[in-house]
Amino acid sequence: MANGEREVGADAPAGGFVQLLTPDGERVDSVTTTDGMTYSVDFTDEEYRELYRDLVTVRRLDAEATALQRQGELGIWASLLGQEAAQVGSGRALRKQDMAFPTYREHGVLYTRGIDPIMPFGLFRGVDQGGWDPHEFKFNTYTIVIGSQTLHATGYAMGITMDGKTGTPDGEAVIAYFGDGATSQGDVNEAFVWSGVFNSPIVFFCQNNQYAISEPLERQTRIPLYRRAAGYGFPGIRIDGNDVLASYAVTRAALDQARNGQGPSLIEAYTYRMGAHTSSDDPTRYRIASEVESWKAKDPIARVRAFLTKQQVADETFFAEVDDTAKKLALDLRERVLAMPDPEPVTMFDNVYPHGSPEIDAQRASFERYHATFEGSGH
Amino acid sequence: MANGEREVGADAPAGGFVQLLTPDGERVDSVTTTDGMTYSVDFTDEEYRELYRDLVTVRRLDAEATALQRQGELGIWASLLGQEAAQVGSGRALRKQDMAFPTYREHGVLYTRGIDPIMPFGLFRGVDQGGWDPHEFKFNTYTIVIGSQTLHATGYAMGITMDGKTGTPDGEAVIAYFGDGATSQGDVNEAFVWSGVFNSPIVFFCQNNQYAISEPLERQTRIPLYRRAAGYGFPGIRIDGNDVLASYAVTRAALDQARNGQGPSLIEAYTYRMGAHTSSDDPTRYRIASEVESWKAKDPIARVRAFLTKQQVADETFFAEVDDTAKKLALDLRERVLAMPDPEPVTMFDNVYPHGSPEIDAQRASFERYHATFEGSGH
Amino acid sequence: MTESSRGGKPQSKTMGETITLGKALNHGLRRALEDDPKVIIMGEDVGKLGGVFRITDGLQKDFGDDRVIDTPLAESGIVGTAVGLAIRGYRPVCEIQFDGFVFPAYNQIVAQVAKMFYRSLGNVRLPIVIRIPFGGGIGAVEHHSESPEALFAHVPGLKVVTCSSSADAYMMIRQAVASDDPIVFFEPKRRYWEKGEVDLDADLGQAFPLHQARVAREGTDATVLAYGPMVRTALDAAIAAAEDGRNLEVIDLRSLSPLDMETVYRSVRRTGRAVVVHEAPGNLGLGAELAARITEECFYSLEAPVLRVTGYDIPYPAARVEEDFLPDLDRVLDAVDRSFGW
Amino acid sequence: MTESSRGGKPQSKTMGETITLGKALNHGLRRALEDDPKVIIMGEDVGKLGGVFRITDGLQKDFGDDRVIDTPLAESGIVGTAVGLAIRGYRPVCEIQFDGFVFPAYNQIVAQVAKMFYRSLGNVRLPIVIRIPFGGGIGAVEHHSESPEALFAHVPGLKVVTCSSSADAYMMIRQAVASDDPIVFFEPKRRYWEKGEVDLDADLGQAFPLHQARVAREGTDATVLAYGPMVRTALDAAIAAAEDGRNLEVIDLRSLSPLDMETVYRSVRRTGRAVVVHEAPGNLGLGAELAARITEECFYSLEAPVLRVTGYDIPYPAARVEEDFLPDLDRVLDAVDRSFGW
Ligand SMILES: Cc1ncc(C[n+]2csc(CCOP(=O)(O)OP(=O)(O)O)c2C)c(N)n1
Ligand SMILES: Cc1ncc(C[n+]2csc(CCOP(=O)(O)OP(=O)(O)O)c2C)c(N)n1
Ligand SMILES: [Mg+2]
Ligand SMILES: [Mg+2]
Repeated sequence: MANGEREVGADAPAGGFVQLLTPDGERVDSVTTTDGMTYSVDFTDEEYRELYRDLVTVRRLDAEATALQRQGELGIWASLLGQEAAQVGSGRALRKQDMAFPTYREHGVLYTRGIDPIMPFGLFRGVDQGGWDPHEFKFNTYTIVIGSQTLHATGYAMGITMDGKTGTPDGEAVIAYFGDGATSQGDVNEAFVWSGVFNSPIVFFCQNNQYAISEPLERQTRIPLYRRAAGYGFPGIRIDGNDVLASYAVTRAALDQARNGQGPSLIEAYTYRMGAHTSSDDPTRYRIASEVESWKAKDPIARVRAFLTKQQVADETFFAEVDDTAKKLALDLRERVLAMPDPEPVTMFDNVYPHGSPEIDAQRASFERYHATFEGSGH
Repeated sequence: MANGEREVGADAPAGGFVQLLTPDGERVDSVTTTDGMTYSVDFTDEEYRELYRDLVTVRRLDAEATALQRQGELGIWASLLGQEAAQVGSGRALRKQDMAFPTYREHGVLYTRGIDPIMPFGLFRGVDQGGWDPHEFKFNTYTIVIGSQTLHATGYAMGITMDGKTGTPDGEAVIAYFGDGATSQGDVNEAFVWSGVFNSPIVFFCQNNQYAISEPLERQTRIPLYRRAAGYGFPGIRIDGNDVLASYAVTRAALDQARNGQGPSLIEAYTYRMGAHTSSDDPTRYRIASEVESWKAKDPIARVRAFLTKQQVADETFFAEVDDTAKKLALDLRERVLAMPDPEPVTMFDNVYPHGSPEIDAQRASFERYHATFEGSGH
Repeated sequence: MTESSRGGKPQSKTMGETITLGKALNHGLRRALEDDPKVIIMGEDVGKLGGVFRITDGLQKDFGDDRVIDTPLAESGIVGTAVGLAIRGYRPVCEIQFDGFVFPAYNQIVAQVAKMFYRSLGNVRLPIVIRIPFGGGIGAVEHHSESPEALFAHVPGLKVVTCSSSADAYMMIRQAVASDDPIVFFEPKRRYWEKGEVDLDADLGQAFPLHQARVAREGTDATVLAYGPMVRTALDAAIAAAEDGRNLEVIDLRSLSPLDMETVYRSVRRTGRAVVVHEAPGNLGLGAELAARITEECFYSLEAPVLRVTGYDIPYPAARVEEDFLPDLDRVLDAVDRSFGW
Repeated sequence: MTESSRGGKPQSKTMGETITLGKALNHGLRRALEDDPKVIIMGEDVGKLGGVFRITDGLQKDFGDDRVIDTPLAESGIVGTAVGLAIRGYRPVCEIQFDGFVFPAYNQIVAQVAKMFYRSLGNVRLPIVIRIPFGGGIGAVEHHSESPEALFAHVPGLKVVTCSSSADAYMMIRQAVASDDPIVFFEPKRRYWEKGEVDLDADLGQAFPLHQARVAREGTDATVLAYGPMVRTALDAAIAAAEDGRNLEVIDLRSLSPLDMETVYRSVRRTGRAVVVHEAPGNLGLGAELAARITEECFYSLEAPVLRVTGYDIPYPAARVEEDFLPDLDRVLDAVDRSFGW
């Protein structure tokens, strides 16, 4: 899918993107692409307000995490700052029956799946590797090895087809999250091959935040990423990743196409990582302050607030209440994170194999015997 | 690069291909693609005759190999039958300074590089893993693990750029061979990423022979393979892979673009594997005889012969001489293959490390001691 | 079999049919497909072709191409999508065409298949079987004769098994498919054509435990430990040794991870001597681990160090010299001699 | 340093500077880039960022982005293109960002890097170094603390080394880059910040051989074998043991493939006891191979079996319990005690 003129929004990169809400908070009624897809949203006032609440909440929780990390309470944190619209928009576009496969940065999507936001903190605090039940919430574990989850998502989508759960409006679909850097991994490209060949009900959602740690986009591709899809025979489209409405509308449409049996598609959410790659990173080494500044003007939350204000959908009281509620959530989160107990060391022997193993049992036993010798000795 | 109407030759698949010589032996003067590239050849009569000789020779040698395998003289053979035009055309398009990275089937390209055709027989007979010096002939070892060599080729091409050997008409370029099945491997797609990002002087030459062992093309892609390139931002083009002129002209042009600094391109040579995948394979299990029949009508050699005859560039005497010379070469090859000595077992310890290893030395010594104990005992 | 039993309708099958190891796998996979609609087979050429070794012969025809899936040519994709299918509730059996072609999938196997259960605190099970024909002796070119089992057995979270007879092939593949553990299943490719008796009606519930070693031949003088293709070699060596008056016990390990060391210790404590045989290079091969554990556990029972008869620490060599690379009867006997001469 | 030497122009540097292990690697790479224009560095974030551990800090600035190359995010691509660059005549040094991320490159490493020299009958050399920061103890999340060295040491055609001090880091990385063998170079990441003396002017020709083990501390009562991050642990244990009157010899293996067994045997024949320490899971780890070889070679010298102190056979656990997973001084001493109690 070539992105045509109609898709060029304010501040669009060369080639354009789908934008339904400008950085100034102006609504674009609908966007029709050169290949005839029309995107728009039809939210009630209440729904607009809830989207705003989501955005503020996930940012606030993220800020709390960053603070906790600075205070030594987390080993590391991968902030979503700047990517709230891409995540909340696409996450809210998922229907209950849809399955998501995240990277390590999708705290915003996790939130929209109804998972207790404390869940990822086990991983980042170092007490476990991730605690929620992927089946219950239809949101798989975080995946750290770049690109791997796109193949898992594709396999899951193949399973949907095999289960006969496509071809109807209430069919199921899958969304696979990954970054701009991930597009270079063999696995991601194999996922494109597979889903094309099997016409699987999957949406590839690439958050192009312009960097893979220190490496700018030019190290991964010389043309816009959304165009990768054409080489595999399915549609690719670029959206303003800082526009929660575009993210919602285009993801919803792509998921619905998938569930209807029309196969895979690729969405490139053009956005920006406002913070460091993770708390271990020092972005001043590889990018200039003015670049960050220019993206501040495209903030994903400010534009929704401006829109709500202009449209008189919400007022200062509402905004204050949202901030306040988010803050309370964050403080509650903080307390609960601080209260997270360190795991009993012996639990490291749990969950190695579904059916267990005599070797692990023996090692667990010897571990316990060994530690018993220290009992009372101050160890 | 979208292939336009002008490229549609006789028997072209949907989407067309570049054809300069029809199956009936009619010359197409030149072909201009929708993006403005014009392809033609300007051969002397002598050059046409030599191309014909190449085609006949590599087919004859291949037939000898198949016979040798049937007689138990080779462990296995991967026949190029049907793919002579793709290989000879592209091989002859290489300039002396260009480097080639083959799979296990490029005996025709090997021949055009001036390598003694006996060379691959070491591998297939099981006496070594390939004997020529890749540096001397600018033709790397055969690669069996599907797709791996495309990254090697890309790295080599990066090295050409780093050496400053591009940007001039006498610069260097690389050609990487692979099959339709290989396009699904992560490595091949990573090679596309890399060469796009580094604008490397490389031509990806995909022989789409319609099958990866038993699997038809539809298991690897739902759109024509040449279109894969567009997703990475470089040109892709499909040629009639049974047309040695198209193969030559398009490869030559792509290599020259590469050496001039214009970066990578992908050529899909649309052809057919007339024989089994290898001598171990039984194609009757997965494809019907009529399909093979229909491809016989597109034979890459018959059309050249028809052309030479019609144009009175060659006569029966010439054809007979070519057959005769090829036959002699084949018989000479046969004799030399039969005379290939089995390696001394102890040589298996050679060439493990450039600097050797005390462990290997110790194992070699103990191997020799052990075998000495059998001396004279009939072992 | 008596005349009457041959004529009448067999009430209880005695030992069943004599079939090749490859055919036994084929039957086992067929049973697995029949027993559980969630079982699927995926890999390169597993459909119409039935796999290059015909292990899946006829299965796509009978179960459809939704259950026996010809995949694109990419091993990472095969295993990576199997992970997703398993999360979806399927039980994928992946075929890797040859040992040397498993490495593109290695990342998915060690970082995902092996770890998802742990990572998810037990929430996500991946009942995946990865079938790999392994080992040499078939006169093949590079990458077609390797023995990479140690590279999987070293990885926590994977279980690794291999079979050496038709009977085990039939039952073990069924057990592996029925297990919720991720299992790498190594098939001794050069024994695919060897025949043995199989009870095709055998009940999974009664089967010999998947992760237990089996005494393949009882003996008293030394213990030979082998698995997969080398079990036959070890048994042949035992027959030859018997002629010299040496009574070798042969243990077929069957499970390479976890190792059933109790069976091994019991034997070595009795014999006082152990020789491990495998095709893989010796350095860091299974023989190293077995030697280390046996020595630690049976230190005072050992009359000689555990000896290893293995492939050399070189790339798998050209076919014409592979017989010199592979452990054979003579090398096993030589090691037994050395053990006795210690 | 005397007042005068500090003031004057140093004629012959004594022991040189005291720098961290990470900085020593940085200096070593710098020297390698200076010494040979064919040396290049490639990997993720090695350029402006200087790598996530800053090992390549400043090198792109000084040598240009043709020699210090930020690559696309794909490890198979990094190693695969390095193969091609090596064929072209370059000497690539690949950085893998963390141990757990080497697996996408595993296929290129074991099937290509390890085998091209053999396959080509010695015609194609691949002087490639693959640098991998490895091991735990830094409080990281999954995949950032693994010790996969056995998975490379088992593969013929690769050489595998690791360093444990600033001095070795500086010389060994230079030696590795200068070698025509393909080398996997494991860097003990949790020791990156430990300081030691380095003679920056040391001559490569005079260096301690790359594949030789070093007696890190002489002793008489038992031999502790360690490498990489565990050498410090072993030395600490030796100090503690000395207080109890036990004199431990500590050997820093340095080369994991090939192993310098002569140095090991010499020590164990003297002490009669050996303990191997590594972070990797015990099953099929280096300890297994060392135990097997030592037992075979020093059978009658051993007072007790070779004991292993290793990571458990589980996926690397969550950071908050990693100290319980990793071998520490107490576990080493416990093993020494057990050896004496045998
Ligand atoms: C296979 C692999 N290689 C390297 C890494 C280290 N690493 C973690 S995140 C990252 C960059 C990812 O960039 P991108 O895909 O753009 O995602 P982003 O972090 O920007 O969201 C790298 C190289 C990894 N996790 N996995
Ligand atoms: C990584 C890997 N997987 C599997 C194989 C086994 N194999 C050898 S050739 C082949 C099919 C290759 O098909 P294609 O790329 O179309 O090339 P062709 O043989 O048709 O020329 C397969 C699956 C292999 N060599 N390498
Ligand atoms: Mg990014
Ligand atoms: Mg093919």
